[in-house]
Amino acid sequence: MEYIYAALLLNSADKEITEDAVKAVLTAAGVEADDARVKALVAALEGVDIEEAIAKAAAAPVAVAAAPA
Amino acid sequence: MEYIYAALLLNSADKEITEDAVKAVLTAAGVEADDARVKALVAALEGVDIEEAIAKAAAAPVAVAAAPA
Amino acid sequence: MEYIYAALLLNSADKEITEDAVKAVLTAAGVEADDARVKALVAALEGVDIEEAIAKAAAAPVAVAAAPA
Amino acid sequence: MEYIYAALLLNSADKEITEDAVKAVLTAAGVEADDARVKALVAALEGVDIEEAIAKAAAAPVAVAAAPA
Amino acid sequence: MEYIYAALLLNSADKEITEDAVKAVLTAAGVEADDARVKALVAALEGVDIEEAIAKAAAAPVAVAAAPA
Amino acid sequence: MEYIYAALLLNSADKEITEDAVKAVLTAAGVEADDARVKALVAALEGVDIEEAIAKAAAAPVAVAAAPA
Amino acid sequence: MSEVKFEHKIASWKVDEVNSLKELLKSGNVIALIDMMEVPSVQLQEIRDTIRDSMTLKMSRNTLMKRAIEEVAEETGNPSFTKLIDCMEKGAALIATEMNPFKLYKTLNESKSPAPIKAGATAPCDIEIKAGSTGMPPGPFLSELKAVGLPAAIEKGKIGIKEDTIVAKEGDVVSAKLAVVLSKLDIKPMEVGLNVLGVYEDGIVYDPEILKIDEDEFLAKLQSAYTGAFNLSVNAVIPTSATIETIVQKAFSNAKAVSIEGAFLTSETSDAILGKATAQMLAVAKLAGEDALDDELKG
Repeated sequence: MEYIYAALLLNSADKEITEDAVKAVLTAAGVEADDARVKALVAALEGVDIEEAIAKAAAAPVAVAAAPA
Repeated sequence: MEYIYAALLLNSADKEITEDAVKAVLTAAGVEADDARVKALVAALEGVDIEEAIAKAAAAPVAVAAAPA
Repeated sequence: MEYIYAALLLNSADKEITEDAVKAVLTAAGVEADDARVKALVAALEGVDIEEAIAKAAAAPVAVAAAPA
Repeated sequence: MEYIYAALLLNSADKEITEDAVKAVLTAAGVEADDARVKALVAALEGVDIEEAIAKAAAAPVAVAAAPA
Repeated sequence: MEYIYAALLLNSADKEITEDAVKAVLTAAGVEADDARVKALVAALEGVDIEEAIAKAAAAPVAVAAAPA
Repeated sequence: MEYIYAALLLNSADKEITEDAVKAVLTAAGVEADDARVKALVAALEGVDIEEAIAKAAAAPVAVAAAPA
Repeated sequence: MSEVKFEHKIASWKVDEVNSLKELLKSGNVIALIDMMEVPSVQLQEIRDTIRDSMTLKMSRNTLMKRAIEEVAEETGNPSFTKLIDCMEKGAALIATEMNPFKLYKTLNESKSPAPIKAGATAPCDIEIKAGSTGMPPGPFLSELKAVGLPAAIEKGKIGIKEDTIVAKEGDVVSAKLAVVLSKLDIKPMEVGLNVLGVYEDGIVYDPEILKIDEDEFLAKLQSAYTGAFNLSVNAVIPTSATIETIVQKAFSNAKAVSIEGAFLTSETSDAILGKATAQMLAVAKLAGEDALDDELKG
């Protein structure tokens, strides 16, 4: 999950999520950044609106298991 | 949330969550790390089972038994 | 609610909820502690399992009489 | 949770939530107050309308995905 | 409702719910106890598990806004 | 809850909720009345509209704004 | 092997072609080997229009492309570049771009379009025909449909299919008859476009399997990471602007619970406590039956 956390960290800090940025963060954390994985992460994020994804996750804090009687 | 993500990144990479480590990660992300907040983060996590804290729902899910009228 | 917060604070810090302890906390907060209320608080919480009360409230199933359309 | 209980205790008693006040309350409870944590909490609470936050939670209708009977 | 409260009081003091006991409580409250009603109450509650009834009722009322499925 | 029961008993019988009255009722029920708790109870109930609180509870246990599916 | 030499016997167009290919190969950091999949010209043009600004596509003969790759590898002192040749198959083309290999894969995948399936081809997935009218008037088409196993009949003056039917399962070879029927029904189960065989960047050749990104899975991971962070922040009381309110609410909620459980009256909880006692009284009253109640209570 380090790659995901790196992306969310940059997002939270309003920084652009580029391959270099992700790599820098991972390296600083002592993680051996896998180039392919970094590329995959950045590519995957292109089709995702992080704020939207977060909002959706935040809107469902109450997981209701409504059991029909 | 940058401080939290920094901690989670280190945790995910099996690195120790120290003030220096957190600061390094934040700085690499281009964040001006607030020393007090870094300190507070590390202090708050002392003795905390991170996996457990991540899993426990903060906004408690409400189990609803919906009985149709 | 100051009295309850004082009790929860002591409980969270693994301290015993005694009249002296509660009074000390309230006084430090600049509250004119009512002796009778302090006594009443300690007595009331004697039979209460605080952790359980908190957990119960967090997980409390809500019986909903949802009228179907 | 001691830190937040201390803050809400002060709030409930209509006292200002300052670092000194929080520290005093924690110390009176026999807690070794971490300066950084006190600072971080007080800073985070600045600008937060506590009554409003509480009211929001108390009145928050539980969004129920009513399962059709 | 005084009669029911009297019963609840006796129950919480672990006393037997007898006609004399109920009468004593009511009288202490300054209520002119109706013998027939006391009799009926005691008879009706014979064998009733008050703890169980109380436990079931403990679920706090919650305002729920059921969102359409 | 004994103290609350005693207060509601008196209320139901249209009697004034005084320290003496509460004490008398509790004693008659065989409950060891704690002076401080009685004092705190009476003080806390001053200014509380008991009828209103009761009415809220007696109404439908769950106020559901059921939106038709 | 000694260096490749062009002898005067080789046709000059081939030499030009190889040189042209070599230029392409050196023009981008990311090189992809593509299978053209016999994509029809109309679709090819659409695809070209889509990718025009971000990449350069060149079709050629496999043998010439192979030669070009080998020569570039040698000229740039980069032997790993020849690994791209291992991916070569069928009707290949080359793409040069600056695009991230994963994004390239996604872009080309998204530029594929539905196409009819030919006789003898393998069904890429289950092919299902939905029930309903075909819009066709009664005629020989009815027996054609039946011949491929469709429950067809005349409904309201038109040929209709009575129920959803799977006419071919994934992996089945499609018969000529079925291909014709599907074509007439305008069903296009195939996806044609540029198929990625392999992508080279920085000494690594990426297999198409690796380049597939499961978007749903990714989204789920993002959300899970956020939720976990939120939980940690609240549970460990590490305040952030996004969680401070929840932290306050949690503390209050705990206080309320303890207050009610201990029946300790506070201005915030007196209603709830009195309400709880009332509810308990009512519960017991129910069990006590008619005679013990007063009129007020019965109401």
